[in-house]
Amino acid sequence: MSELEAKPVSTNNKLGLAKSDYLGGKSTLCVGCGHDSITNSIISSFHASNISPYDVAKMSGIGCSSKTPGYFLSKASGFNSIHGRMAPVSTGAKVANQKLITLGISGDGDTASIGLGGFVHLMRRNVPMAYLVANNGVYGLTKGQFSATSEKGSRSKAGGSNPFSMIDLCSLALDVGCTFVARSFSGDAKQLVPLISAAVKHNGTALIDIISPCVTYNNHEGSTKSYNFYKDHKVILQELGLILPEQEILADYDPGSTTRVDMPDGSILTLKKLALDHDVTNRWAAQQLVHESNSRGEILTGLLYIDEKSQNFLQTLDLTERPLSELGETETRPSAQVLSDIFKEYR
Amino acid sequence: MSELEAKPVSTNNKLGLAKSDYLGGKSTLCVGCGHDSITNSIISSFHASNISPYDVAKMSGIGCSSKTPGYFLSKASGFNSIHGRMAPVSTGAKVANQKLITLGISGDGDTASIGLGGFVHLMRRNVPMAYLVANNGVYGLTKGQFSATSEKGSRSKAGGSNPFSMIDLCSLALDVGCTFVARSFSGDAKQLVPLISAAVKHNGTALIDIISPCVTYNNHEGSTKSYNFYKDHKVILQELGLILPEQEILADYDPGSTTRVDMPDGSILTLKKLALDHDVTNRWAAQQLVHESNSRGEILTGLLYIDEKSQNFLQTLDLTERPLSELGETETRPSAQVLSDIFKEYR
Amino acid sequence: MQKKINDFVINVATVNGSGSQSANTILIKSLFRMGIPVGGKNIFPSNIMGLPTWFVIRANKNGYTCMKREYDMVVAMNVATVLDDLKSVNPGGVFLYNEDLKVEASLLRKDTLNISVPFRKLVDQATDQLKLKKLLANTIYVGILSHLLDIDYEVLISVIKDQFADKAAVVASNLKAIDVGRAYAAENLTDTLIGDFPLKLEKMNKTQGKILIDGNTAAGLGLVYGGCTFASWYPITPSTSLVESFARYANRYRKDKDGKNTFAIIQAEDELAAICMVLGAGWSGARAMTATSGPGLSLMAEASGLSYYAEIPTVIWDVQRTGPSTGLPTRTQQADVGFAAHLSHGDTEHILLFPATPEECFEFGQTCFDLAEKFQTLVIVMSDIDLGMNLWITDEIKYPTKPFERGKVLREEELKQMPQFLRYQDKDGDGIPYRTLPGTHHPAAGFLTRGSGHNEKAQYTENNVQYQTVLDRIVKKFETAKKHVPKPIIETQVGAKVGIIAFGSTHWPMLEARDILKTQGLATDYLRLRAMPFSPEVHDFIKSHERIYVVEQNRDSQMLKLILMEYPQYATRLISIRNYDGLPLDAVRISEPLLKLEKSS
Amino acid sequence: MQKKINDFVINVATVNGSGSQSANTILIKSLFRMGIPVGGKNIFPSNIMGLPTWFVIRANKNGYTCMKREYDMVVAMNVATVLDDLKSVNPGGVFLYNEDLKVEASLLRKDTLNISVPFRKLVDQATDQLKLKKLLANTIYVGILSHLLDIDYEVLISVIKDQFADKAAVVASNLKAIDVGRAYAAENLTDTLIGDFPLKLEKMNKTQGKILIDGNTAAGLGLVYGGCTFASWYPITPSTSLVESFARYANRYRKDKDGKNTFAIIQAEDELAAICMVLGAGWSGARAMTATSGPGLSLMAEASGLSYYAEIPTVIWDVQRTGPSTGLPTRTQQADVGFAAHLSHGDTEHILLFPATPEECFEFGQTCFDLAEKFQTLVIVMSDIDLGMNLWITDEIKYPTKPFERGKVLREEELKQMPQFLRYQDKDGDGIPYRTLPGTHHPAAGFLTRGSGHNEKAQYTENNVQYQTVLDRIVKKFETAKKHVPKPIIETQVGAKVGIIAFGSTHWPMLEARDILKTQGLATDYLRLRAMPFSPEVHDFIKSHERIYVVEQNRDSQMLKLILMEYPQYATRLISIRNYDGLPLDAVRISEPLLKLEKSS
Ligand SMILES: Cc1ncc(C[n+]2csc(CCOP(=O)(O)OP(=O)(O)O)c2C)c(N)n1
Ligand SMILES: Cc1ncc(C[n+]2csc(CCOP(=O)(O)OP(=O)(O)O)c2C)c(N)n1
Ligand code: SF4
Ligand code: SF4
Ligand SMILES: [Mg+2]
Ligand SMILES: [Mg+2]
Repeated sequence: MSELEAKPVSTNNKLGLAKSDYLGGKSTLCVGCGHDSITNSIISSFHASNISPYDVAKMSGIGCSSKTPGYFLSKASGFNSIHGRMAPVSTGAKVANQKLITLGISGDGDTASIGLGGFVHLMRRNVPMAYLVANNGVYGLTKGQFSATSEKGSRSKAGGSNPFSMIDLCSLALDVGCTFVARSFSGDAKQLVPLISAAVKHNGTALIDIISPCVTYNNHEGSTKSYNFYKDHKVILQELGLILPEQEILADYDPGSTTRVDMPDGSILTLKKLALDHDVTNRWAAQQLVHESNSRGEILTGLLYIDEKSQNFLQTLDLTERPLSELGETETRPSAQVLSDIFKEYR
Repeated sequence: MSELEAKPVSTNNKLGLAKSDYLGGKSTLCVGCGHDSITNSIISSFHASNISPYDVAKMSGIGCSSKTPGYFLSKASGFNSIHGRMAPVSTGAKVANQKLITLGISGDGDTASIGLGGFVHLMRRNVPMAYLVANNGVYGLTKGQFSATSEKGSRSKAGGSNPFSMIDLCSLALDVGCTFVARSFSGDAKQLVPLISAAVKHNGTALIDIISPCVTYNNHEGSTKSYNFYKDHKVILQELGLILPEQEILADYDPGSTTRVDMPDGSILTLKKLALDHDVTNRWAAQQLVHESNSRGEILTGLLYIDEKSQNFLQTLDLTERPLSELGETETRPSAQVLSDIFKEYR
Repeated sequence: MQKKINDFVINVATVNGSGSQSANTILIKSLFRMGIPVGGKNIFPSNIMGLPTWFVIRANKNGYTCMKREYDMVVAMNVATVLDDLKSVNPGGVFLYNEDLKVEASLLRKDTLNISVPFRKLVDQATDQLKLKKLLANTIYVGILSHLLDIDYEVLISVIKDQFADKAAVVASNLKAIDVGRAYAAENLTDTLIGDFPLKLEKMNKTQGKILIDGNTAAGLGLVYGGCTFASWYPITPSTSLVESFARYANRYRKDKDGKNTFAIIQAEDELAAICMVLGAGWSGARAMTATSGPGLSLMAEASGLSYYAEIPTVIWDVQRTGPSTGLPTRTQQADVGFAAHLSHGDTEHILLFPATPEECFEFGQTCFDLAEKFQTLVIVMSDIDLGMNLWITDEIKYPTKPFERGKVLREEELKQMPQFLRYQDKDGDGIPYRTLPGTHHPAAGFLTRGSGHNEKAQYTENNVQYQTVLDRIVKKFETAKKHVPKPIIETQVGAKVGIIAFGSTHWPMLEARDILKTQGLATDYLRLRAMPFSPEVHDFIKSHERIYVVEQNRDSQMLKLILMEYPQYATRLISIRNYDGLPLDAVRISEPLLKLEKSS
Repeated sequence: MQKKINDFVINVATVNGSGSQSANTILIKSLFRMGIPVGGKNIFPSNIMGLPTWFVIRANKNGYTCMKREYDMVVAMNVATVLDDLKSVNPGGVFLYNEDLKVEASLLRKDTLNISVPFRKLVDQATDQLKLKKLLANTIYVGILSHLLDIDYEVLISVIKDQFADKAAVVASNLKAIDVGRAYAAENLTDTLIGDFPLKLEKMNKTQGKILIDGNTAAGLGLVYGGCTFASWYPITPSTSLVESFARYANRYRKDKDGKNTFAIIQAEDELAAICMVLGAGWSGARAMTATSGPGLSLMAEASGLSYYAEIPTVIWDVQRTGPSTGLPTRTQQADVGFAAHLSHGDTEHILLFPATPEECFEFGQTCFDLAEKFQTLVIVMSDIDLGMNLWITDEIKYPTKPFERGKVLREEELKQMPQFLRYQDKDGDGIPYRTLPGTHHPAAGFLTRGSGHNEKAQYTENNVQYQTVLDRIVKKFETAKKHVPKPIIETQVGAKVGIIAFGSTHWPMLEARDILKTQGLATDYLRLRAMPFSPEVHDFIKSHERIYVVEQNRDSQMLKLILMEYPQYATRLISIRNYDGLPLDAVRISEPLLKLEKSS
C-alpha cells in the first residue's frame, strides 16, 4: 500500500474518480508480501477500466490472500467467506445479481486443496467472474505448510522436500474447460493490470494464477515460488495491452507481431509476441505449452488461452434481465388461476 | 451375476481357489447395468491373479457403482463408505495396513463431483491402490441427473442437453500426476481383466475410467455413455496381456508390435499395438492423445500411461514393515528415560 | 359376515422398477375421486430395480389416512417377500397373490382369505408386446381390485385417461388390462367361489375441495409462489422430488414476458457448494434456498454457522430420512431436529419450521424466506419422507396474498437520509440490524461481510468487547423472532389434564390417536409445534398441563430435549414417546404407550 | 510503599511478527527457574505480522497462575494499542513504554508509575546489525525488567543459553542486549529517579518436579506414548501445534531399528479427507486421530455419524477457538461442546473427553484410543486455546504403564474357536460388539462395513426391526461407557451446600475462585467433568447439592444443557455462569457472579 500512497494520485478516470477512490483499508500482511502487489494491480486495473466500485463484488475465501479484499476498493461490497468456498459463494452472488462485477481472490491452499471441487466446477459452468489465485506454494496464514501447487522437490523453510505432484492450476483449468487462463507474477504490474482488466471483462470464468511470493514462509533458497526463483526462471509470453472501446487504436499496434482479441464490451486485448509463438485460442496447445515450459523449469507468464465465444453460466440459466435479487411478488407470484389449474392434476 | 453362475467354475488357481470363491452376494442392480460386468471382470482378475480374498480391501463410496463391493469377493473385507469419500477412506485403510490389496470402485458422481478433491489428492500422493470408476455419465442411484463426466451436448433421458464442460477423468489424472491411467469399457472383459490385474499390481495409484452404461437412465439415443454409442465410437488402443511371474513368456509375444511393462511383482504387462502408436510412458503424449481422440468423438480405451518407477505414498511415509495396525506398546511406547530427557526442555 | 366399508388398509407388495407405482397411483386416485378419504404410503427401497417395495393404501371414511400397519388385504407380487407379506395380513383379511410365485399351499394361513391369481396368463391376454407385460401385470391387479372392492368403473377410467393424458396407446393398453382383470375377477373371484370378500368401497363426498398431493410437490409449488428465485442443491433422496417440483412449475410459470427465467436452479457439485451458493445469493439479495437430507445437512454445518454469524438470509429444506449416516435413505424419521437447531460449531442457533401438511409445505415456501430475510439468518424447514413423499389429502391450497417480507434492506435513497450506517448495530432495539446489498450506489453501502470477528461497523476485530457486543445482539434478535415465527396450533378437549406436543408428520397419527384416547376415556390437549425458537404459547401450554407427552420420530427424544433446554423449570413434566424404526408413524404407536404411561403415572 | 513480591501480573504489548515471543519465553522461564509459580497467556492475532499481540505473565507465590486481567505492569511497545494498554494498568501499577511511540505526556496517568525507555537508542548500543535491531529491542525489555524485578541473573543467563542452544552468536547478541537493558535500568530507573518500583521477585522452591508446558505440546507427546500410529489433519489454528508436537517427537522417538517410521502423519487436503482417512485407518485397526478446531469440526460432521453407526474407532482432538464461523481463530472458548456431543445428523452420540491440564492432555493421548477401540466409536477430546497454547505449570508427567486397550478384535485363532461371528451382535450383554480387521485370514472374517442400514450380521437391510435392533444396542454400549470413561474429580469443602461443575481450562481459575469464595465465607464443592457420557458420580454430586453452578466458556450454557438432558429431574438446581469474550477465563469472572447469584438465591 505504501507504494500507492506515495504516488500522487492526480488523474481521474472517465467516472471522474481518482485512483485513491479505489483504495482499501491498510494492509495487515507482512511487509513485502506478494499479495500486496496484487492489491495494487487490482486498484490500477479497476481505476483504468472506469469501473464504479459500487458495482463490484469482492469475493474471497480464507487465508492471507483472502484478506486482500479488505485492502482495495473499500467502497465496494465484499464477502470474505470461508475456507475453500469462494467459488460457490461467488456463483450464488453473481447469479442472484448478474450486474455485479465479480472479482474473486483466493489462495493456493484455498483453491487447490479444500476448494478444489468448487474451483473446477465453477470453471465447468463458466460463471462470469475473474478468479485470481495468489499462489505462493504455501499456506501462509497457518504458517507455511506446503500447498498442492508446490512443485515436487521444492524445499520448505525448515528444509523438507515436497514429495507430491504439483497441481498446475493453469493446466488443470485448461483441462476442465476454463475459457480464460493466464499466469502472471504479483510483481509484474505491467502484465497483471491488463490481465485483470481483461479477466473482468471476459465472458465467463477467467483464471489468473498469480505467483505471489510469501516472504515469511516461502521466499528462501530451494523454493520455486520465491522472488529470486521467479527472476531467474521467468519467461514472458506476450506483452499485453488493453484498448478500451473509447480509446483510439494505438499507433504501435503491429498486426504482424501482435494478436488482438475482441472483448465482449468492445475493448481490444492486444498480445504482442515475446518469448514464443502461441495461439491463445488453442486450448490443448496452451496446455502442452505449460507442460513443456514447466519441464524446462520455467515460470511462463502471460495469457495462455481465451475463448470469447463460449456460453457463460448466466446464458445457460437463461435469466431474466433484472437481477433475481430485485424480483418481488409482481415478477414471481403466478396468478390464482394458475394455482387452481395446477391443482387439477392432484384430484 | 447370472452369467457367472451359469458358467461351470472348474479351474482352480494357484491358491487352489475356484472362481466361485471370488463371488459375492447377488447383485441388486438393474438387469443389464454395466456395473455388473465390471463386477465379473474383478472376479476374473482376482481369480486369475491368485490373490487371496482375505488380503483384499474392497472400498467404495455411495452410488449404484459403490454397491458393487457387495457383489464380488464376499470373503474379503470391504468398506462401502460415504458419498465422495472413497479416496481418503482408502488412503487411511491402506496406510494403516500396507499389506491390504486395495481395490476401490466409485462412480462418476462419487468421483468427479463431491469426491473430486479427494480423488485428485489421492493421485498426487500416489497411494497404492486400484481406483476403478464405473462411469455412466449420470447419477444412477438418485435417478439420472447428469454427472460431471457427461459430454457437453449429450442428452438426458428427459431430452435436456448438458451445457457444461465434461471432466475427462483420464486427462485430469494425467494432469495431476497419476502414475497409471487407463480407460476401458465395462463390457470388454478381454481388456478390463488384464487392466484390473495390472492396476492392482501397480506401484501407486492406478486409475481405470470404465465406461459403464446405465441402462435405466443413460442408455438412450443422444447419450454418449450408452452401449450403442460405445459400439459405434470405440477405438481400442492395444491388446493387453498379463504374464504372471510363474508363467512362461508366451510364444506370440512379438517385440516389434508389442511393448512390455515390468510390474513390481515380476509380472509382465504386454501391450500389443492396435489402433495407434502410443508411448505409454509419455504422460503428456497420453494427455494429447485423449484430447485428440475426444475431439474426434471417439471412445479410446486401453492403457494410456504407466510409470512403475515413481515413489508411492508408503515409500514417502517411510513406514516400518509391519502394518501400523499391528503395533502395540512394545513398538510404539518410548522409554521412561526418553520422557524425562524430553522434559528437560520444559524447565 | 359384515363387510368393512370404506375403512380398510391394502398393502401392495411388488418389486421396485416393475412399474407398480403408476398402478398404485391409479388405485389411490380412484378412491379419492370416489370421495373417500384415502392416504398412500410408498415404502420403497434405496435402489433402482429389483428390491422389495410396498404401497400401503388406507381408505377411511372418518378421515384417518395416516399409516396403519394392520393390513386388511395384501396383494403379493414379490417372491422375495411373499412369506413375510403373508404374515402381515390381519386375521380375517385377504391375501391375494400371484400364482406364479408358487407359494406352497401348506404355507398359506387358515385365518385369511387366500386368492391366487394366474398373472402370467392374464398378462398374455392383455398384451402381446413383451416389454409391456411386466408393467401391465400391475394394471391387472388394479382391475381385479376394482372389481373386488367395487371401485367405480367410470372413475377408474377417468383416472387412467388423465394419468396417461397424451398417450392414447398407453391408455388403451391399460384399459385393456383393467378389463382383463375385471373379467377374471368377475368370473373366478365371486363370493361363492372364494368365500365372502370382506372389503368394500362406496362413494362418499368427503374429498370435495381437497387435493391428493405429497409434501415435496406442495413445497416446490410453494417456493414458486413464495418468490424463490434461486435454488441450488445436490441430488439426494428424499429432497430431490422437492426441487424437481419447483423446477417443473418454475419452468412453466416463472418466465418473464420474453420467456426468460425469473429463477435459477443449479445442480451443485456437492452440498457444501449448494449451501455456499445459497449464501452468496442470499447475500446478493435473492430469496435463495437449498434442499437436502441428513448427510447433506451434515455437510452444510460449516456454512450454516457463517449464515448465522454474518447474518445472511439462507434457507434449507431438510427432508429427513432415517439416520444416522447413510442410514435408510428411503425410510422416514425426525432425527435431525436436535442437530439442525444448533447446526455448526460455536454458539449458534437457527430458526426451524415444522410443516405437518402439504398445505403447510406450500405456505412455508413463502414463510421460510420471509423469516430468513426479516431475521437475516438461516431458516431450516424440517420435513420428512412421510410428509414429503407420501400422498396426503389436504384442503385445496388458498391463493397466497401475503406480501413478501424482505427485511431491513437499505437502498441508496434511504442511505442518503441517514447520518451513518452500521451494519451490525441494534438500531431498532429488536436485535435485527440493517443491511445493504452489493451493488448499492452509495459511499456508505459497501462493507466486507465475514465470518471472522467483527464489530458493529462490520470491521474486523479481535477485541473482546466488540466481539461480544455483536454476539449478544444476535441473542436479542432470536428473542424477537419468538414473536414472529408461526405460532403452534393448539387443540383442546374438555377436561384435559394431559398435554401432548408433536410436530411434522406426527400430526396425522396424532389426530387419530387422540380420538382413540378419548374413546378410552382420556381427554388430551394437543399443541402442534410449527417453529423454533418457541413462541410464548408453548410455554403457556406446558405450564398449564400436569403431564406433557412429547411424541416424535427419533430415538433420542430430540425435541423433548430442545423443549427442556428452553423450559428447564418444567423438566419433570415432559414424557417421551418415540417411534424410529423408519416406517411412517401410526396411531397405536402413540395411543398405546401413552395409555400405559398414564396408567403408571 | 510495600512491594508486591512474587504476586503480580505483567502484560507485554507488542506487534506480532516482531520476535517478542522468544523474549517473553525467556522472561517466563526465568521466573519458573527461580522457583516461582508462573503462567503465561499469549494473546496473539490471527495474522502473521503487524497486528497487536500481548503476552501476560502472572507470577503468583500461591500457585494461581491462570489469567488475571488486572495488570500490575504493562510494557508498551506497540503504537497501535499504547493508549488502550495504558488504560489496562492497575492503579498504582507500572506503565513502561517505548519512548519512540511518542506518547503525549498529557495522556499519561497520574495513578501509575510511568517509565519511558528510549529503545531505539538502546538497540543501537546493543547491535549494529540492522536485521537484529527489531528482535533485540525485545531482549532489551527483558534486561530492563530483569533489573527492575530482580530476576536472578544466573538464571536468566542459563535460560538464554538453553533457548538458543546451538547458536553461539545468537546467545552472545542476546546477552549483550540483556546487559544494555540492565545497565540502562541500573542507571536511570532507580527508585530515586523514578519513584518506588512496586514489584519484586524472590526465589522460591515451588516449581521443583514441575514443568512449564502448553497443552498441545503435552498432547502431542501423549499421542507418541499412547500408541498413536496414524494422524491425518488439515492445518488450522490452534490445532496445528498439537500435530507439530506429535510430529516432532514421533520423528525423534518413533523409529524402528531400521530407522523406519512406526507412525504416519498426513497433511490432508481438507478436514473431510482428514477424518475419512482416520476412519479408514481405524477400520484397518490403527490407533488413528485427527486434530482440528471449530470450522474443521463442522466439516467432520458427516463422517462422525459414519464412525458412530458403522462403529469404527476414531479420534478427533478439537482445540476449541472462539466461534461461531471463522470467529476469532486465536481466542479461546468452549463453545463446541454441545455440537460435538451429537455431531452428525440422525441419532448420534459421541464420547467426549475434557482435559484440564497439560498432564491430562498427555494422559488422554492414550485414553482417547483406549476408549475409541474399546467402544468402537468416535472419541472427541475437547481442548481449547487457553489450555492448548498457553504455558502451564504442571507436575512432571509420570511414565505411563497402563497397557493399551485394543477392544474386542477377533483374530484368525479366535474365529476358529467360534461357531459364528456376527459383527453387530451384543454377544456379551454390554452392547459392545466384536469386530474383525481387514486382512484376517478366515472365512468368517470378511464383511462389508457400511453407513447404510445393516443388521446384526452386517448385511444391508431396510427391515425396520433389524435396523432398530442395531440402533438400540448402541444405546446400551454408551450405557456401558458411562462406567469406563474417566471419572470426574471431586473436591469438597467442609459444610458446602453449593456445588460447582466445570471442565477443561476453566479448572485453573476455578481453583482460585473457590479460594476467593471461601475467604468470602462461601464453602463450595467442586466437580470437574472429564468425560461424556457422564459417569454415575456426576449424578450423585448433583443430587447431593442444593444449587449447582455450571461454569463454562460459551454463550449458550452448552454444558449446562447437556447435563440437563441427562438429569432433567435436577433441572432447577442448575445455574449458569459463563464467559465467552475470547480471553482466557479468570477467577473473578467466576467468583463475582457466583456470589451475586448466591446472595439473590
Ligand atoms: C475449514 C477450515 N480449515 C482450515 C482453516 C485454517 N486456514 C486458514 S487459512 C488456511 C490456508 C491458507 O492458505 P492459502 O489459501 O494458500 O492462503 P495464503 O495464506 O497462503 O495466502 C488454512 C488452512 C480454516 N480457516 N478453515
Ligand atoms: C452426502 C450425500 N449427498 C448425496 C447423496 C445421494 N446420492 C447417493 S448416490 C449419488 C450419486 C451417485 O452417482 P454415481 O457416483 O455416478 O454412481 P452411479 O449410481 O451412477 O453408479 C448421490 C448424489 C448421498 N448419499 N450423500
Ligand atoms: S505469511 Fe506470507 S502470505 Fe501471509 S502475509 Fe506474510 S508474506 Fe504474505
Ligand atoms: S440405475 Fe443405472 S447405474 Fe443404477 S443399477 Fe440401474 S442401470 Fe445401473
Ligand atoms: Mg498460499
Ligand atoms: Mg454414475
